[in-house]
Order: sequence, then C-alpha cells, then structure tokens
Amino acid sequence: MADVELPETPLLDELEKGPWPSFIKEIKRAAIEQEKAMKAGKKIKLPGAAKGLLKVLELAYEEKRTHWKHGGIVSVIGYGGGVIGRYCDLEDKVPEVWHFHTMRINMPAGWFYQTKALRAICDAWEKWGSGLTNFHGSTGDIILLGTRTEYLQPMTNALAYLDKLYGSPAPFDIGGSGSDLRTPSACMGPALCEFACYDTLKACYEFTMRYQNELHRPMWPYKFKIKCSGCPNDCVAAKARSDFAIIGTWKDEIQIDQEAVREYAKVIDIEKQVVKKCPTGAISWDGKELKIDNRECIRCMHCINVMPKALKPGKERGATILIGGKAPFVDGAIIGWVAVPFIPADELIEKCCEMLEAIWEWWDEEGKFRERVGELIWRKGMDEFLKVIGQKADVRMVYAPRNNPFIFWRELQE
Amino acid sequence: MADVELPETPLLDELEKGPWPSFIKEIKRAAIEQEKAMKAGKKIKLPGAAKGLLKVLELAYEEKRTHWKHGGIVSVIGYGGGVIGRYCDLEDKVPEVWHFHTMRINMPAGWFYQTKALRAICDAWEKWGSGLTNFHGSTGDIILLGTRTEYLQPMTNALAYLDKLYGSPAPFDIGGSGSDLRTPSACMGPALCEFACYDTLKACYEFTMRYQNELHRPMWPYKFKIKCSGCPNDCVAAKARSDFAIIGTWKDEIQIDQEAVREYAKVIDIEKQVVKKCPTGAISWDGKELKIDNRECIRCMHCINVMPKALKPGKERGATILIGGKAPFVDGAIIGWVAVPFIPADELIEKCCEMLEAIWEWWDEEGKFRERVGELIWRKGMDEFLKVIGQKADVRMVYAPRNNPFIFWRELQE
Amino acid sequence: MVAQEVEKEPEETVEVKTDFGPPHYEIMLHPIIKKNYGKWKYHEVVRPGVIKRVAESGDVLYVVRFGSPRLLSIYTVRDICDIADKYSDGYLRFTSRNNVEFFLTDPDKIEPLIKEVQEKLGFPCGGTWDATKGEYGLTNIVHTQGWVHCHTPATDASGIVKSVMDELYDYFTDHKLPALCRISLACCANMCGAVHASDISMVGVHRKIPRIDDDAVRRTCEIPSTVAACPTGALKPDMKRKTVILDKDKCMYCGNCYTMCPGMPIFNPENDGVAILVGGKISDARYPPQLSKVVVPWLPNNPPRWPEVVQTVKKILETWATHAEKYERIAEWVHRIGWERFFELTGLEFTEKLIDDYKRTPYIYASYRASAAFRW
Amino acid sequence: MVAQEVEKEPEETVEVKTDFGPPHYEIMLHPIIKKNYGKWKYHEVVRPGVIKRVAESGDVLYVVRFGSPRLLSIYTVRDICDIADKYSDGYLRFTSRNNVEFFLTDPDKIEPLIKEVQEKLGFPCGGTWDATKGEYGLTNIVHTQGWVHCHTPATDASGIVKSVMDELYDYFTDHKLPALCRISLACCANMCGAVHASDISMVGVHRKIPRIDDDAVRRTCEIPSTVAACPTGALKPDMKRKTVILDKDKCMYCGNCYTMCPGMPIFNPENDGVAILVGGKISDARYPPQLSKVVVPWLPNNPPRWPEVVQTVKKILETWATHAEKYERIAEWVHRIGWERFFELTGLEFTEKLIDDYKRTPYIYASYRASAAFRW
Ligand code: SRM
Ligand code: SRM
Ligand code: SRM
Ligand code: SRM
Ligand code: SF4
Ligand code: SF4
Ligand code: SF4
Ligand code: SF4
Ligand code: SF4
Ligand code: SF4
Ligand code: SF4
Ligand code: SF4
Repeated sequence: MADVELPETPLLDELEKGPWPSFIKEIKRAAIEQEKAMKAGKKIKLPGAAKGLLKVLELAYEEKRTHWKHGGIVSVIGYGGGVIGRYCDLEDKVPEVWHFHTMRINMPAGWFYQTKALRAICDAWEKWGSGLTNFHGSTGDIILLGTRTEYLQPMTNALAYLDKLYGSPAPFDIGGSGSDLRTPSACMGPALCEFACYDTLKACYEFTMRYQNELHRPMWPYKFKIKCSGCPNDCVAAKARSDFAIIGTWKDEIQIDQEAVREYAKVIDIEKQVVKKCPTGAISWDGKELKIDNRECIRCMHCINVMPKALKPGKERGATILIGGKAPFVDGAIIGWVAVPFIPADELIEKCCEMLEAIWEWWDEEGKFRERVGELIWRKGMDEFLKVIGQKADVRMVYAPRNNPFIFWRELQE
Repeated sequence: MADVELPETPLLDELEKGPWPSFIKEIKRAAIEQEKAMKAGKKIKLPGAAKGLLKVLELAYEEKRTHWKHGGIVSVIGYGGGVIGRYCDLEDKVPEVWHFHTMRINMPAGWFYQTKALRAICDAWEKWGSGLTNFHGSTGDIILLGTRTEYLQPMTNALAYLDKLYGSPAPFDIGGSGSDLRTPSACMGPALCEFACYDTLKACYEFTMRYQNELHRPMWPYKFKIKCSGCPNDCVAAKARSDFAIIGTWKDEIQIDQEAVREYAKVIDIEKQVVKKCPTGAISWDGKELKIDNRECIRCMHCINVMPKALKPGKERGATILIGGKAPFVDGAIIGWVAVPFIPADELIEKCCEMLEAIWEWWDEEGKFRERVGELIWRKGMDEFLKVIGQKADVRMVYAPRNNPFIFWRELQE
Repeated sequence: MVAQEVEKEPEETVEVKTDFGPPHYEIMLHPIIKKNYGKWKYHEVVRPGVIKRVAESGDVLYVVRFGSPRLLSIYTVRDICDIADKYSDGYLRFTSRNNVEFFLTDPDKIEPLIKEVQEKLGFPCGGTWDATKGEYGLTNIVHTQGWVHCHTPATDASGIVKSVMDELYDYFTDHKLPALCRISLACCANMCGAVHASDISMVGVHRKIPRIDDDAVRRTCEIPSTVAACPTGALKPDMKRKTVILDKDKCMYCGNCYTMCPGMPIFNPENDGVAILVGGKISDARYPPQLSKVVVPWLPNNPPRWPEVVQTVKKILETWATHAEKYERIAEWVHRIGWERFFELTGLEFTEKLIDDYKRTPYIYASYRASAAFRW
Repeated sequence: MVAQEVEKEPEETVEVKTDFGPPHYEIMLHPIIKKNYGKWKYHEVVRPGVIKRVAESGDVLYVVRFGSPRLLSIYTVRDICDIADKYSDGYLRFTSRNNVEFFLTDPDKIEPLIKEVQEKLGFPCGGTWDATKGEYGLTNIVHTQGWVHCHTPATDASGIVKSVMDELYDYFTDHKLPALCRISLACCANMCGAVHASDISMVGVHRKIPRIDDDAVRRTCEIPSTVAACPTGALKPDMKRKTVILDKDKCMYCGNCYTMCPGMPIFNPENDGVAILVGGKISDARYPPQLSKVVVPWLPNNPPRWPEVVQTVKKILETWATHAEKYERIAEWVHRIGWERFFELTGLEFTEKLIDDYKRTPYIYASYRASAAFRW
C-alpha cells in the first residue's frame, strides 16, 4: 500500500488505535484500494473521494464542526426520494468531495444476503462511488456514502440491472427518503428466531412491494416508517422508531414443556430468575411444575426469554399495532402507543394495508407540513383516529383513562 | 312545629328518607324554627329565607337546573373578599331569596371549637341570615349560607364583636374569596395526632395572621391556597387542593419500639401487613426484631400507620413544600410537586413566609389573569421558579429527569 | 331618643374592625388536648367511630366521630353544642371531611353519647378506620353547593351525596372495607373539593355548548377575559358586535366561560349529568398520589335520588371491596389488576370518550399505552 | 463506432427501470434457514458471540456474530464475503444493530472462523447475551453520520462510538453485564436512531442560538416553513426584510430551523457538545418501554477521542453493572433504587437543567414529583 499517498490526518489517526474496528481504517482502505484498483486499470469514476473525505473529516476534527452543507434537490429519474444530496463547503480545498451524495438502497428484509449480491453491489459502487458504505443505515437501508450528481443515475441503473450487469442474484432498488414511506424493516423473525409470532419478513416484503409508489415518491406531510418485530422483545425497536409498529404477540396460553422446565431448574434459579421477575406475578413454581396464570400474563416475554426451550408463545398468534413512534421534533419524542391490540396472524397483512391506506389518506388531508402521524392524532384526538382506522376503543390502548371530564360529545351537537 | 307552613316539596321530601342525616331536614328545620323564633319575639332580619330556598330548590329538582345567578360585586367595608354574591333568577316568585349571598368566616385552625363560640355564631346568624350554614366549606371556612346585601355589614360587625355582643370567647373574621389568599387550613396535627412532624395549627395561624391583608383584599392574578398537613398522610388533602402544601416529614431514622412491635405481632401479620406493603422493601422482620433500612425508606408512613404504638417518625423533623396543586382549569388538574424537599421544623414558618412573599411578588408580576401559580411555573420553567424561591435544584423535585435535550443555556447567551 | 335610633342594632353602630383574624386555636382546645399538645403517644380504634388517644403523660382521650350532612341549620348546631356541653366539656371539632367529633375522658360515656346523638341529631357514629387491623370505614363525602347555592352547577351536590350515603350507610358505621376509600363530589368542573384526586368521585358535567346571549354578553361581560378563559380556544371576540363567537367543534362544555360571563349560560336539563372518576389518591402511603380517572363519562341527572349514579358508585365500591387486598386503595388495586380487569369486573364500558384528548392537560401522552403488554 | 459511443458505460444505456423493489428475502436465506423457516425450536448461547439454533427438524445452525464499525469500505465487504463463502456457504446477515453474522453448520469451524475474522478484519466476536443465565454482553452502538456526512451535527458520530467501544471492548466480547444495555448515539437532536429510548445514549447538542444570515435566508429558505419548524415559537417572519427574527430568550438551540433553512447555521465549535441520557428501553420484558432521560446536559466536544464522554458512559455503565440485579436494565434499576441514588452512585450532578421545561413535550408534568416520598 506504500505507493498510495494519504493526506496527513494526525487527529483521525488516533482513531485507528484501540481494539474496536476502526472506521478511519475503512476510509483509508477505500482511499488506498480504489487508487490501486484504478492504477490496475479498473474503471473508477470518482477517484480520490475517500481521500477527500479524510481531508474534510480531519478538518472537522480540528475545528469541531461539520463541513457538509444542505443538499438541495438531487434525485434520479422516476424517483423523488432515496438520495440525500450533500455538498461540501470546502469546494476549493477538497473538490473531490464537493458533491458527496448518499444513496439509500432498499435492503432485503431481515438484512440477509448472499455474498454474490454483496459483491455485485461492491463492484458497482467501486466504479460509481466513493467505495464507502454503511451496513446499514439506521432505518435499515444499505447506505452508499458519497458520489457526484452525474453518477447517481448510472449507479441507480447499475443496481436496477445488478443481476444482468454484475451477476447479483437479483437487482436492488432505491429506498425511501424525504416525506415518503421509508424503507420498512423487520427483525429476522421466523428465519432464525423461535419467538416470531408472525412472518415478519413476509410482512415487511409485502408492504415494501405494495407501496413502491409511496416509497419512491415523497408526497406526504412528512416521513412515515413501518417496522415489523416478531414479538414484544422488539428487536428492530419498532415501538420507538416507527410510526406504525407491528409487534408480534399471542392471545391464548403460553405453551409449556414441563420436562424442559425441570431441565432448566437444574442450571438456573427459576424462582429468582423467572417467578420473581414476572411483572404481574402470574407464575408459580413448586419445583416440579411451572404454572402460569394466563389471565394475569401481559405477554411481556420475560419467562420465555429465559427458558426458550421450555416456554413458547401461545398458538393464537398475531400482532399488536402501535402507532406514532418518533424522534423528538416537534411535539417531543414518542414511543408508539396501542392502536389495535390484536390482529390474528393470518389477517395481519391485509388488515395492516387497509389501515395504512386509511391513515395515509387522512394524514394527507389533515396533516400539517412536517407533522408526523402521531402528532396529528394527538392534535385531532384518538376518537377521530379510531374512526379513520375503523377500530373501537379498547382499554388496552391506554395506561389509564383520562383524568379530566373534558369530553367531546360531538354526536349531541346539532 | 305544626303551626309553621312549609311549601310543597314532593321531590325534596324524598331526601328526608333514608338513614343518612338529611340536609333537607336541616333546611326545613331552619324554616320552621326561625319562624317560630320570630313569632316568639326574637329579632330575625331575614324571615322566610330557608323557606324560599326550599321553593327554589324544589324547582331546581323539577327542572334539573340551578336557579342561581352570578353574584356581581358585593362586599363589606374594608374587605374585597369573603362574600360570594348570589342572586336568584326567580325574583318575582321567590323574593325571599332574591339576594342570597354567602359569607365565608375564617375558622379556627384545625376546626376546634368551644361551644360558646359556635352558639354565638348561631345567634348572630339567626338574626342576620338564613340560619343555614356549612360546617365547613371545602376550603375550610365556616360558610354562612344566604343573606341580603344590606345585612352583610351588620353580620360582619356581629362577628367582629362576637365576644362583646354575643359572648363568644373571641371574635371571628371574614375568610378569603376571589383572587386573594384563601383561608389557610391545617390538619389537627399536634393537637390530637401523634404523627405530626411540625405544629400545623401554629403554622396555619401564623400564615393567616401575617397575611391578613393578602387574605382580605384580592389583588393577585388568581386565588392562592395554603394547607398544612402534619405528615405525608396529608389529612387536609394539601397536595391536591393547595397551591402551597406543607407536608410534615422527617429526615433521619424511624423510631422503633421493638417491644411494642412484638406486641403488635401477636395481633397482626407483620410480614403481610407491613413488610410486604413497604413500597421500597425497606423493612424486614424476623419475628423478633423489626429492621428498617432508612436509606431505602421514602417516608411513606405506611408502617407507622399500621403500628402507631411501635413506630414514630424520626427526630429530625420538618416539612416538604409542594407547589402548584389545583383543580382542572385551565392547564389541567395538578397535584402539587416538590418545591423544597425539606425544611427543618424550627425554621419552617419563617422560611415559608420568605418563600411565599417571593412567590407572590413574582406571580403578581408575571402571572396572567386567572393563572394559578402552578400554571405560571409550568409556563416559565422550574429554573426561573427556583431562582425566585432561592432554591437549588434537587432530584427529589422530579420523578425523573427530562426526556429531551432541549435545554436552555441562558447564561451562555450574550 | 328618636324612634329611628332605637331601631339601630348594635351591629350597625359599632366601629368597623378589620384584619384581626380568626380566634387563636388554643382558646378552642379541650383542656386535655391543650395539656398534651404535641405529646400524643399513640391511638387505638376502640370501635367504629371511636378513637382512643393516649398521651405520653398517660392521659387518655376518646374521640368520637359522627357523620354530618354539612349543611346545618343553626338549630342543629345548637343541639350539637348541647351535646358537647354535656359530654365533652363544652368542646368539639369538625374534621376535614365535615364530620363532628366529641372528646370524652370517660369511656363509659361513649355509648350514651352515641345513643343521644343518634336520637337527637340522627347523626351516625362512624367514619373512622383501623389501620392496624387493616379494616376501614367509609367516611363522609366531601362536596359542594350544587343547586343549593351555586350558579354554575351541572348537577346538585347535597342530594346526590345524601342518596349515596343512604345506600352506603353501613360502610360508614362499620369497618368493612379493605382500605381507605375517599368519595368526593363536585357539581361542576371547577371541582371545588378533591374530586380530581379521590378514590371515587362524581362531577357534574355539561354536554352542550353554552348559549350565547349577545345582549347579555354586551351588558355584563368582559370579553377578553371571557375569551381567555376558554381552555380550548373555542371562543373568539367579535369586535364589531361586541360579543363572542363560539366554534362549536372546539367546545367541550367545560363551562369556564360561563364562570366569567353570565351572558352564556351552559346548563341544559336533559344533557347535563354526572361523570364518575376513580383511582385518585392523596396520601403518600405505599403508592404515590394519583389523579382520578374518568370511568363513566356521563350519567343522567335523575333527581331526587340519582339512582344511576348511586348504583354506579356502589358497584364500583363493592367490586373493589370484594377484590382488593388489605390496604389496597382503588389506585393500587387497579395498578395490580390492570384497567382491563377493572372494566371487566365492574361491568363498566370503556369507550373512546375515556381516552384523553384534552390538549391542555400535560398528562395526555403519558396516558397512552406505549407497550404491547396487556391482559386479555 | 465513434469514440464517444465506446465511452458509454452499460449503466448509461440501459432503460430506466423503477419500482421493482428489493430482492425477495428468500433468495438470500441460507438453505438451512430456508428449510427450517418458522420452525425453530430453541436457541442456546454457546459462548459470547455464538448462538446455537435448533430446529424442530433437528437441524442445528450456529450463528456467529461479529462487531462491525458499520462504515465499511467495499474492500472490507468483499473480505467479509470471502469469509462467508469459506465458512457460511456464501450466506451472511447483518443485525439490526449493525453486527455481522455468519451461519455455521459445523461447530468445529467456529473457532477457526473467529480467528480468521479477527485476523483479517479485526472484528471481535461477541455482542450477544444469554438470557437463560442472565449474563449479558454489550452490543454495537447504533449511531449516525456526524461529521462524516451530515450537515446538522453538533458532534461527530463514528469517532465517539469508536472511542467508547474501545473502552468497553471487553463487555462486547464477554457476557459480563447483569442485563441488556443498549447504547446509541445521534449527532443532533433529530436523533436518527433510538437515542430517545436507549439504556444509555449520547446526543449532540448545541448551546448557542443560530446565526441568521439574512442574505442566505432570503436566497435559500422558505420562510413560513422555517418559522413553523421552531418548536418554541422563537422565530418570527420579518416580511419586510424577507428574513426571520429570532427571540433569543425562547430559543433552546434545537437546530430544527437549520434543518429547514441553510441560512441560519447553528454549529458553534466551543459550545456544541454531547448530552448523555439514560434509562430508555424498548422491549416489553418485565417493565414497559421508557423514554431516555437526560442525566448530563452537556459535555465538551473533545476530538479525536472525547475522553469526557467516554468516561461518563463508562462510569454509568459500570455503576449500573455493579449494582443492578440480574435482568434489571437501567430503567428498572433506577426504578428500584430511585433517581436520588442514581445521581449519588454515579457521582453525576443533578441541576435545574435536568428538570423538564420543554412545553411541547407532553410528559413534562408527569415528570414532576407529586409526592413527598423520596429517599435521602
Ligand atoms: C442516514 C441516517 C442516519 C444513519 O447514519 O444511519 C439518517 C440521516 C439523516 N436523517 Fe434521520 N437518518 C436515519 C434514520 C433516522 C431514524 C431511525 C430510524 O429510521 O429507525 C430516525 C428516528 C426515527 C424517526 O423517524 O422519528 C431519524 C430521524 C430524523 C429526523 C427527525 C424526525 C422527527 O420527526 O423528529 C430528521 C429531521 C428531518 O426529517 O428533517 C432526520 C433527518 C435526517 C437527514 C436527512 C438530515 C436532514 O436534516 O436533512 C440525515 C442525512 C444524513 C446524511 O447526510 O446522510 N432524521 N432518522 C438514517 C437513515 C439511513 C437509512 O435509510 O437506513
Ligand atoms: C439479531 C437481533 C435481531 C435482528 O433481526 O437483527 C436480535 C436477536 C435476538 N434477540 Fe433481540 N435482537 C436484536 C436487537 C434487539 C433490540 C433492538 C436494538 O437493540 O436496537 C432489542 C430492543 C432493545 C430495547 O429493549 O431497548 C432487543 C431486545 C431483545 C430482548 C429483550 C431483553 C430485555 O430484557 O429487555 C430479548 C430477550 C432476551 O434475550 O433477554 C431479545 C432476544 C433476542 C434473541 C435471543 C431472540 C432469539 O430467540 O433468537 C436473539 C439473539 C440473542 C443474542 O444475540 O444473544 N432481544 N433485541 C438484533 C441483534 C442486534 C445486535 O446485533 O446486537
Ligand atoms: C363554597 C365552596 C364549595 C363548598 O360548597 O364547599 C366553593 C364554591 C365556589 N367555588 Fe370553589 N369552592 C370551594 C372550594 C374550592 C376548592 C377546594 C379547596 O379549596 O380545598 C377548589 C379546588 C382547589 C383549587 O383551588 O384548585 C375550588 C375550585 C374552584 C374553582 C377552580 C379553580 C381552578 O384553578 O381550576 C373555581 C372557579 C373560579 O375560581 O372561578 C371555583 C369557584 C367557586 C365559586 C365561587 C363559583 C364561581 O364560579 O364563582 C363557588 C361559589 C359557590 C357558592 O355559590 O357558594 N372554585 N373551590 C368552597 C369554598 C368554601 C370555603 O371557603 O371553605
Ligand atoms: C380527622 C382527620 C384529620 C382532620 O384534621 O380532620 C384525619 C385523622 C386521621 N387520619 Fe387521616 N384524617 C382525615 C382526613 C384524611 C384525608 C383527607 C381527605 O380524606 O380528604 C386523607 C387523604 C386521603 C387520600 O389519600 O386520598 C387522609 C389520609 C390518611 C391516611 C392514609 C391512608 C392510606 O392508606 O392512604 C392515614 C393513615 C392510616 O390511618 O391508614 C390517616 C390517618 C389518620 C389518623 C389515624 C391519624 C392519627 O394518628 O390520628 C387519624 C384518625 C383515623 C381515623 O379516623 O380512624 N389519614 N386522612 C380527617 C378525617 C376526615 C374524616 O372525617 O373522615
Ligand atoms: S423481535 Fe422477537 S421474533 Fe423478532 S428477533 Fe427479536 S425475539 Fe425474535
Ligand atoms: S410473559 Fe411475562 S407476564 Fe407473562 S407469565 Fe411470562 S414473565 Fe409473566
Ligand atoms: S396529616 Fe398526619 S399529622 Fe396530620 S392528622 Fe393526618 S396523620 Fe396526623
Ligand atoms: S415509611 Fe413507608 S417506605 Fe418507609 S419503611 Fe415504612 S413502609 Fe417503608
Ligand atoms: S363545583 Fe362548580 S357548581 Fe359546584 S360549588 Fe364549585 S363552582 Fe359551584
Ligand atoms: S364551555 Fe368551555 S370549551 Fe366551551 S366555549 Fe366555554 S370555555 Fe370554551
Ligand atoms: S442525528 Fe442529526 S446530525 Fe446526525 S445524521 Fe441524523 S440528522 Fe444528521
Ligand atoms: S434552534 Fe430551535 S428553538 Fe432556536 S430558533 Fe431554531 S428552531 Fe427555534
């Protein structure tokens, strides 16, 4: 690697030290290897981008500030989202990254890959971009970090024909950004996890495919996120990070394999680790048999988590829908709250689609610019929202009923 | 009583039935006895008032609505509050109660009486009013229910000279109403209760006397209430019903009489009734000795309540100040929250007075019309309020720290 | 002496005196109380209504409590005084929940006192609780004026209270409840009392928008403060016509505008009624103070005895009493069993009306269940 | 053929194709996964980083997890692919927290795999936890772009994460924690990630008002939406001058206006920094989901290694780890011991800055302690 010269980055170099893998090493590696590849005759459209990034970043570290500017509108043909425009305020000093747009690529549900697919993406991005990526962005997309405006379209095409041009088992499409449906995501669910109460990958895929238009063409008041977790453990943080969280759960009784419980009893302290930790005191254990009072169980998953071999969610499976989760702007951070307590697994996708469409129509009509759906519901009242989604009020939607008697009786007003 | 004729009140008569003492019987009794007294030659300035009330009330019961109107401004010389003006919208039908103003009389702290004092009030009110009272109003005053505008001043004078004119051991003064300091109240505290952590009656009396001007002359944005409870049991509901709640508490260790605990153990289940019910699990009991981990104790009073003979609040006594308690208008019902975690008993009255005066000054300056102090603090921030009362922030003021990073750094702005 | 001068009452000739304040409480204390002030050692509940208080000095005082209708004629107050003179050395007190208490030094006089009070006044002995045993009586209902005196009520106060207490009488005279249970009533949303933080409360509610009488508004109201009083921003000033305009979609019939302005009465006989709240709590014992929560949005005004309200309150009380553990107040009980079960056990209906949507209230969001964990 | 035509890349000549969506996930599944899809029976943690998954069919799959810096050059991705081809039949996955997982059928290959990954990639094996034993590893930090790519950051992302993970490395490779602990970082209050609901989070914060460049505002901003973006109402449009006016007393430096309008940069090298939040939680396990709470309002930006931030995070983590019971996440631990003790044990200072005063947030009041019950 000695033949490639890197800029001096004394501050960044500090971040190559220590045991945790270093992102600085990654940037340097891209800088070096892309240059080497170019020298070796490979087609590289954006030489020096990673090197440019090093320079900009070192300066940021020196000055304790970003050197990236607002992006303006950059996009690809037929799409309104999926690209985050980005310019550098050091145009003269570091022209290599004056444009440094990000592309968001819709990952396969559950982030499963064949190496063939990954290699193909690498090959295309080696050619058309900085050679830098995020696996993954925090919405779940594959993030391709940094390219110029004029390469956005060819790179998009490269992905669209990734199978034909690069030997991928399938092409890749652009993900969401802007005021559109963001790339839905899902926990590994039934692919690997015994707790999954519905098929998270299928649901995620179905939503993604059915709402390609909503995903690719921002036309709403603001962004909208869907995340699918197979059980209340919520391994994609759907409750906090999506407007529409689908959390697998069950309605009937936890399945118990008493023999397996007794096996666990040999290695763990069931009384202390399970019985005492049940939030509703629903469990008892007499040294031989584990009893669960399923009327008291709130399906928190704890006991199942501790003894996965012995306990399983019930057979009547489905999901709870939580609505409104989001980051703090403007009305404050929200963890989504219950919109529908239970939808059976076999009706789940269809029911969700019906609801999603109704919600979007209403939000489109009533939502203010940059008003997330949770904020709209708060402004309009759950009453109206429940009508929109065609649900009856259920006490499971609240921690507690209202504490004031200021109730609207709209039906009584003439 | 047959010689006094009462109006027909078939609906109200239903409320004479049943075992609980009947307010209708009281009204009727006043109607009858006042008339009889008059016939017997007693001076009665407002004959027929109670009878009039029966008529108005029967009509209210028939029509399911009140017949009382806004009061306008009625008051007595030198005072701005203490009288609730009230007119009836049935002037023609029931002229006896066309005026029916209420007088609020400042009760003795803790609602303790000599019969001589009560009799004197009765005598004066028999003459100048309807003969109807509330013992007591829900702020704590003696409520004299219903008289005419022209009798307000003589009745006030009767009370002011109740000792001289009616043989009361002391005169009585008017209580608060309108945008003033409302009549402070106190639990029986040290007078009867072994739990009192400071002298509630003395505190209540001191505030009342020191702030006679504030109590009698409404001049603030809105009402302000002070209530004194001797311990966290809060027998005057100060936390919920006063802007400034003084709740007795202690800082050191609960005093335990182990012998007495063992006595209790003979009649109650200490494990179940005490140990298990301690909210922080601070108590243990081995059948012989009760141990309290006072670092874990949150002074909730439960264990002391159950075993008053064995347990006592610690010796380092004082009070917690909660601020902002109020009914639901406008910003919602509030249970007061901690403004000062602990003031030692011997500094309590002076510290409270300092704080009260600072709060009132600030509120007077900054408060909007009809804005309770709790609402003002909410609008302005605890930050500013703490400066006003000269307190440092303490984690005991909150259930939890803020959940957003939207913090003002006023000291950094030039 | 002219005739007119003779007519002047002494009260009309004295010099006005102000700001002398209430009597000092010390004057009003029974000698035993005065002697042992601040030196009480412990108390014991002798029977419902009777608390034995023992001082460090060894003195013993029996405090005997009686239920009162609060609205008292002076003639009844005099009777009370007679009894106090006879049994209680001329001293007595009222509690913070409007009960009457007498102080006895001789335990043998307890029963005669109770008998005499019941006979003469019809006031029941009770309203206490025994925390040691964990056996609780129901005490008096804190309440307000209603149709007896106030101008803004959506319901009566004393009539409902009488009806409820008639029905729950035995709970007052006995210790049959598992924990403290405070009932309150307010006749309008001003909530004069601790309705916003009681175990069970009743509050008068309107369900129709105020009727704006433009003339009356012009004549009697300060328009800016009336407009400002509206918590939902439903009122706008109409400068030209010197009145106010009401946006009926925003009004939730709180009546706050009527409190400010007589020109917009809101009462409505057929639509006014009573909401029921539960689960408020004030003491710090075991569980932190809680605001009350609405569990029935409206019951009709059905005077003279409001059977729907009475039965609902009774149902809630008895359901709780049957299922709660010792010391477990309604808030704590519901915390343990969940609101799901509360509605199931009481048979009350949960509707969208019970989901908070009052934007001014800062708790709205905290009430939404941000969790997929619940009972079926 | 003209020269120019020769230059055209295939990507420049294909027909634009849209809305075909991501690859179907099935294509991407390892054959054993596909076969046992939805039919997994249980899992066991073999050692930190290695989860044995057993299917109803009896099939066994070892999932081996490695920490990743998330920001990867394609050259490293290719290395990862090489390893997957060698050990994992050409399949792999990433987790929702950016770790890499390989699928092994032969347990004997686990150690060689771990060795090879460590040597070639420098990625540590770990990031798992064993709920059965109640022994937890720390996993990767979810984070954002920072100075690497974003225009609004108040701090960097990857640099702090690297520094923190270097310090907490052993917690990743081992199961030394009593419960799950999720760390997140966002470089500004937009909080791209679950910073608002993580056990420990770091968020970039400004402390100075934005600088309004009137020219730039005029040139580049939509004034109404910029004004509307301000949560505190600190901005007003200045119609005449076609710019905005800022009320500095109302501004709490959130930067939301700058997100909308490049004309009012808010970054400020000396005053920007990092706030620390704790006690967020998302799973329903045992205790309901919680928002994170601010416990340190600001720490300086001190690149390249942010020692103050690193030490504070470590101090919190280790204090918790020392005192918490098994399964007790930070939220649950604090719930048990009280915030009083949290501040005492961690040595952090509680100041007025930590008391909520963000009026838009609907939780403000619920955060005020309406109780006289607390610890000393
Ligand atoms: C790339 C990514 C961070 C990352 O490093 O992973 C990201 C980056 C940006 N986010 Fe984000 N957000 C990313 C996931 C999130 C998440 C997490 C999630 O989706 O699970 C959140 C919190 C959840 C939520 O949606 O509330 C999030 C909440 C925001 C917000 C605040 C939204 C709000 O309602 O409060 C903004 C502000 C905005 O929309 O203007 C925002 C805005 C932005 C912008 C576009 C900056 C801006 O103001 O225009 C950032 C572009 C950075 C850049 O230069 O590339 N980003 N953003 C994540 C998307 C990658 C992907 O597609 O996979
Ligand atoms: C791989 C992953 C899902 C995915 O689709 O990528 C995953 C996988 C598993 N999670 Fe998770 N969780 C994953 C992210 C999450 C998240 C989301 C996050 O961290 O942002 C959460 C919510 C965090 C929160 O509550 O704040 C999450 C909360 C849990 C819990 C709840 C634990 C608790 O006590 O609160 C369990 C149950 C347990 O194992 O105790 C759980 C259990 C599991 C199990 C045991 C499920 C199973 O049967 O396989 C999985 C492996 C355990 C292990 O690693 O030792 N998983 N898990 C994610 C791993 C990320 C990583 O690389 O570390
Ligand atoms: C008489 C009394 C009820 C009773 O029957 O006991 C009462 C009666 C009235 N209250 Fe009250 N309040 C009474 C104690 C309370 C309490 C309880 C307390 O003080 O412990 C509260 C709740 C605590 C609080 O202050 O928040 C209370 C909260 C209100 C409110 C709402 C204040 C708010 O900030 O939300 C109003 C409305 C107003 O001030 O305009 C109000 C207004 C009124 C008015 C003056 C009606 C009005 O709108 O002008 C009532 C006059 C009734 C009448 O005709 O006599 N009253 N009021 C109580 C005073 C008696 C006394 O002095 O002892
Ligand atoms: C007399 C009175 C004080 C006064 O100055 O007037 C009083 C007196 C006593 N209270 Fe109280 N409380 C009185 C109103 C209250 C109130 C206020 C209210 O009801 O509006 C409360 C707060 C209610 C709430 O939390 O919502 C109150 C909450 C308590 C508690 C807390 C019980 C709990 O489990 O939450 C105790 C402790 C106990 O006894 O369990 C208590 C304990 C006591 C004790 C045992 C204190 C003592 O050592 O003497 C007193 C007699 C017990 C009895 O009656 O059996 N007192 N007590 C009030 C009686 C009203 C009545 O006539 O019934
Ligand atoms: S959310 Fe549940 S189903 Fe999905 S991976 Fe996590 S534990 Fe498994
Ligand atoms: S799932 Fe949770 S609530 Fe249900 S029994 Fe298990 S530990 Fe208890
Ligand atoms: S508040 Fe405390 S001190 Fe006062 S009467 Fe009640 S129990 Fe006694
Ligand atoms: S006062 Fe309350 S917290 Fe303290 S030891 Fe007694 S029961 Fe426990
Ligand atoms: S609650 Fe309302 S109606 Fe009843 S007395 Fe108070 S202000 Fe009047
Ligand atoms: S009743 Fe209440 S909400 Fe309706 S206009 Fe009047 S003040 Fe506003
Ligand atoms: S958190 Fe803020 S600064 Fe960081 S990537 Fe997201 S929008 Fe950009
Ligand atoms: S930084 Fe935030 S608070 Fe300040 S002006 Fe901008 S949007 Fe408003």
